[in-house]
Amino acid sequence: MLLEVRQLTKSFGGLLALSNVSFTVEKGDVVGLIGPNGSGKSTAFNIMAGTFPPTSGQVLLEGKDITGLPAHQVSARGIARSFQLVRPFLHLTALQNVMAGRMYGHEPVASTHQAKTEAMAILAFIGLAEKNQTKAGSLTVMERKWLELGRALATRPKLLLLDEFMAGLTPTEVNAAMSLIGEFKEQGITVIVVEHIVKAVMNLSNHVIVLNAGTKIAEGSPQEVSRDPHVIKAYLGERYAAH
Amino acid sequence: MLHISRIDVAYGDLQVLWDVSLEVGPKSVVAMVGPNGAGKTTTLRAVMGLLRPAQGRITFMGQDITQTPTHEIVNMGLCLVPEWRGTFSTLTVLENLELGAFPKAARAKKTESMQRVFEIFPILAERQSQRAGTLSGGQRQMLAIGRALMLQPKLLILDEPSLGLAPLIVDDIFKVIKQISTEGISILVVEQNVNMALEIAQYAYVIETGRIVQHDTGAKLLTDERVRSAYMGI
Amino acid sequence: MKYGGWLIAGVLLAALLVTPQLPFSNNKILTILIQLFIVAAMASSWNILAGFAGQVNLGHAAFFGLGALTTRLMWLDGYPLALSFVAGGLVAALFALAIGFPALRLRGIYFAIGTLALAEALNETVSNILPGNSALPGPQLVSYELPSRYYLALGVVLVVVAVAYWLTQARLGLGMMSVRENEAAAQAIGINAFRHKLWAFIISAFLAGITGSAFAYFHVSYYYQHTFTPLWTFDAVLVTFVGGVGTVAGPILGAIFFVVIRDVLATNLTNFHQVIFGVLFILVVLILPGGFLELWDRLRVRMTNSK
Amino acid sequence: MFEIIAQNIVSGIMVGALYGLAALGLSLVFGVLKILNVAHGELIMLGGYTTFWLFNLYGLDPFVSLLVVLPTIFVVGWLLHQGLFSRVVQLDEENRIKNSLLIGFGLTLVLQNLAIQLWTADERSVTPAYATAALELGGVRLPVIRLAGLIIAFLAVAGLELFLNRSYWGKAVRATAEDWQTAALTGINIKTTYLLTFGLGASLAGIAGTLVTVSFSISPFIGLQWTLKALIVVVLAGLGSIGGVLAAGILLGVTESLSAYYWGGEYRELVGLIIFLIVLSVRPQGLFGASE
Repeated sequence: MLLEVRQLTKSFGGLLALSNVSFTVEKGDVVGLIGPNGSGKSTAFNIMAGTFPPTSGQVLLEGKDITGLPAHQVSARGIARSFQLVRPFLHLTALQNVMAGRMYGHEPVASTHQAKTEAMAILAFIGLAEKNQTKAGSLTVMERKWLELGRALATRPKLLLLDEFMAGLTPTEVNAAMSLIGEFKEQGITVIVVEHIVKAVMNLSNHVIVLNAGTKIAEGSPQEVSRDPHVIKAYLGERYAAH
Repeated sequence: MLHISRIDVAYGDLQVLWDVSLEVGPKSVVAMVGPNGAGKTTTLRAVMGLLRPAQGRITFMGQDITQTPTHEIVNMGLCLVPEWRGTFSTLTVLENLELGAFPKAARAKKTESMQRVFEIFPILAERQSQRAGTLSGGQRQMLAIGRALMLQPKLLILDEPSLGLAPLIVDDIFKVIKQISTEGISILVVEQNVNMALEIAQYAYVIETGRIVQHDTGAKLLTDERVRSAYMGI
Repeated sequence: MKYGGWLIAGVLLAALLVTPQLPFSNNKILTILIQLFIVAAMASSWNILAGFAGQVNLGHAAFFGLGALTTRLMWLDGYPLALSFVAGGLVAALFALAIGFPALRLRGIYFAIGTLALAEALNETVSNILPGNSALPGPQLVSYELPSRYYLALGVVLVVVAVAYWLTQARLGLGMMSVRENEAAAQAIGINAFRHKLWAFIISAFLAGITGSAFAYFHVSYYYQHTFTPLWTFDAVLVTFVGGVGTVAGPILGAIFFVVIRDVLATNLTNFHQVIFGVLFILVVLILPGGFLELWDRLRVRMTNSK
Repeated sequence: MFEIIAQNIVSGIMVGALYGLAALGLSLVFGVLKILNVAHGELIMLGGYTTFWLFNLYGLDPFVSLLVVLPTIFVVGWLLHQGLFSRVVQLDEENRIKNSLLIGFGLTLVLQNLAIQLWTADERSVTPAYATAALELGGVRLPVIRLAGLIIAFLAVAGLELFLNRSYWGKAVRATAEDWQTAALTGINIKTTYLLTFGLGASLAGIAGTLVTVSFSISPFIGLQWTLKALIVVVLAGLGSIGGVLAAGILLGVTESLSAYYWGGEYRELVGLIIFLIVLSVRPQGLFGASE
């Protein structure tokens, strides 16, 4: 078991965003975390990434308690994330972006030279090798997404959290993203995706967790979840149930 | 009525729209659909003069508005309810509506417009003296639409009216949109909720990564294989 | 940096090293150069916090003043110059460490205003407690000569530039720049944003402190308060933005522009030189928001495109 | 003993009201335009000189001179915005603040040195016949001029609040402050709103300048210290909080006055600052600012 989330609860000024949510993630899993807007998936995501602590509950990574650790320590323990609205370092080159990930994060290297070599390899993997000297601010939206992914990979994560990574992509680009995420499995990286596009999540994940109004309403294989009457009612709506 | 012809838009070095054209005729409901980040909001910002296209032309009622300041576009009767709702949370509901009638022409008909808004949204009449920031999401959306109606617009643009609202409220909002359209106001609605948008639209455009990739009547797109699998499939 | 750049830097350094020995060199030239070094070092040290780590500190004069005050008092009290000099930097750095904890919790504009107010309170307090001026006593006055001041100021500017250059190559500098670009994203890849900002603050303060020390060693007589006046901050800010913020060469270029223009204007238009300088400055901000280096980049792009 | 403390508190209130007034315009401009005008103190200086010259050349009573100062400095503000600051308001927030700061620095240099050239570097003040008149209240002296200053400060705040809450343009200003894009989409001419706001902010600085001239003295160099006081007050009150500005100013004035009494005048600035830092670290949004 790589990650265990125990009874997470989070309230913002009296408003309960997440209530008693528990789940586990096995090594090598691709887990889909879905739910309608405001269902608490972003809150759960941010707690796992260390953006803010939960009101109560625990997050354990490989059995060790990481609840409430600040984001940079969470990263050092081996959890990397992407942002829903991409946040590359705009005034730094693509190479510097990835090098920053390689020199910090989990298992960082101290040598600038080594970081540069490894960062180039990662840039090649995400198809940006030729743009290594381009400032991130001059890249297209798509390229920025890949760069942010590359920067996250450079931190050598055990667990990668992808926040609506597919949002804004055309169906073709979604396919490209899915095959890339497929490759992570071979590299031993476990992935949790928070997504709006249900179809992509169902194809990609081997395990799906559905949140609604801050609570977990279903969990299981994509097939199980998509047949679950609670899910159909809360998330997909009655009218889709027949399809 | 509204003609967007072949506009390109960039944020600094970053081009986000290519060759986008779109048309809204009088007394019609038109939808623009597409995934998050495809350029829907950017198109609307360009229409409203909040962004200047690098190429192309936008006309409204036959007049070129490509370089016109936002408030003048609004005064011409072209009004946008933005995806960020567009209410002033530190002002009361009444103040929000009053400000909605800021342009001189609208100010003259203020009382009459406000009565109409209260008829459509009785809840706003009840909450008049409350600060907009204390309203629920759905009420704020109603206030934003109400505020726009205070201007007595000829064309109303709605950016993601269903975003973040409970399904029941979404139904209400779409009913109101239909009602407004029957009163002779043209509507351009931008939605991620593709199904609902296509159901009320006579004509619709599909935008992906900054380009219009498909356009047809709402009914046809609703049954289109590609649209169904990309946006409605499970 | 390309070989051409190193070559130019090397030649320039050699020229600066021999300047005091050249036959045509006189006190005026040395004085202007010392002023240039001090302005360049101040700007470059400010740039480390603002340009690299993204925190606009409007109280930089406080560190300059603390360095100058410490060095001056110790030196005149009979401590060796070297010790007084290092102490100047350390006191400034310690002050940064102490105020860094509350001040760096403030973000953006709040940090700018907070540091401005902090420095101003120090300025007022110094002027209240030490209202007089500090003149060199007899023995030091008799042995006063410019070349040693010149070499100390040159040494300081070299140290500051070397540190800035090192940061552009080092992990610490990359971390700082990541924090400047986006704090949340930097945290997400394991960078402790607060610690990086604090380091930038301490380094920047230490370097401003030793610049103040060089000033204290250079001047025969000045009011204690003078080194704490906000003009030191403003000059550093102006110079850095004019040259190009966040770069190694920018503050140096800006300092040359600043000192030359100020000197030329001051000799030719004595009365209105500050007015014209202000206007020039505003024009640079409006026309060249990225400073000279951006202009250079733009020109270079245009030249390569026209080839 | 009690009377001395009471006297100190009363003096602190009167000086603090002036701090508040000095900060009012800065807070308005920052709240609406999101730019920081560090040349605000220079506008105070210009207001002060207007009063000074009207008094010296035409014998115009300083308080009557407000009728001239107000429109004059409004026009100065209008021009400064039109010529300089309007060029930065379209930038994103970070660059807007940075560039407005830099322009403000340049402007400070220009205005300060112009004033030196035009009016010499001497300290000036205005002393009308009633300059030393004072009321006595239970052993506490209330100088007429400072009392009038206090009243004017309150009137200015009340007038501004009235304008912002009752008039159409006032509401437009509030709407623009909250979200300029939505304001534009409501049909409000943002450019006019900005110009109006900047002009108003400048006029308020002008009023403060008149009061500084009669209560203290002016010279071309006073700008920065008043900008700083105003900044401290604005941050204490919470950026953009109009209502809290006067209260924060008075708080600062009273604190300074009392600390000068207890620890000696040398440390009054330091005590004010320590309070400032404590408030900021406990409530970064300021005393009266809304939490995020």
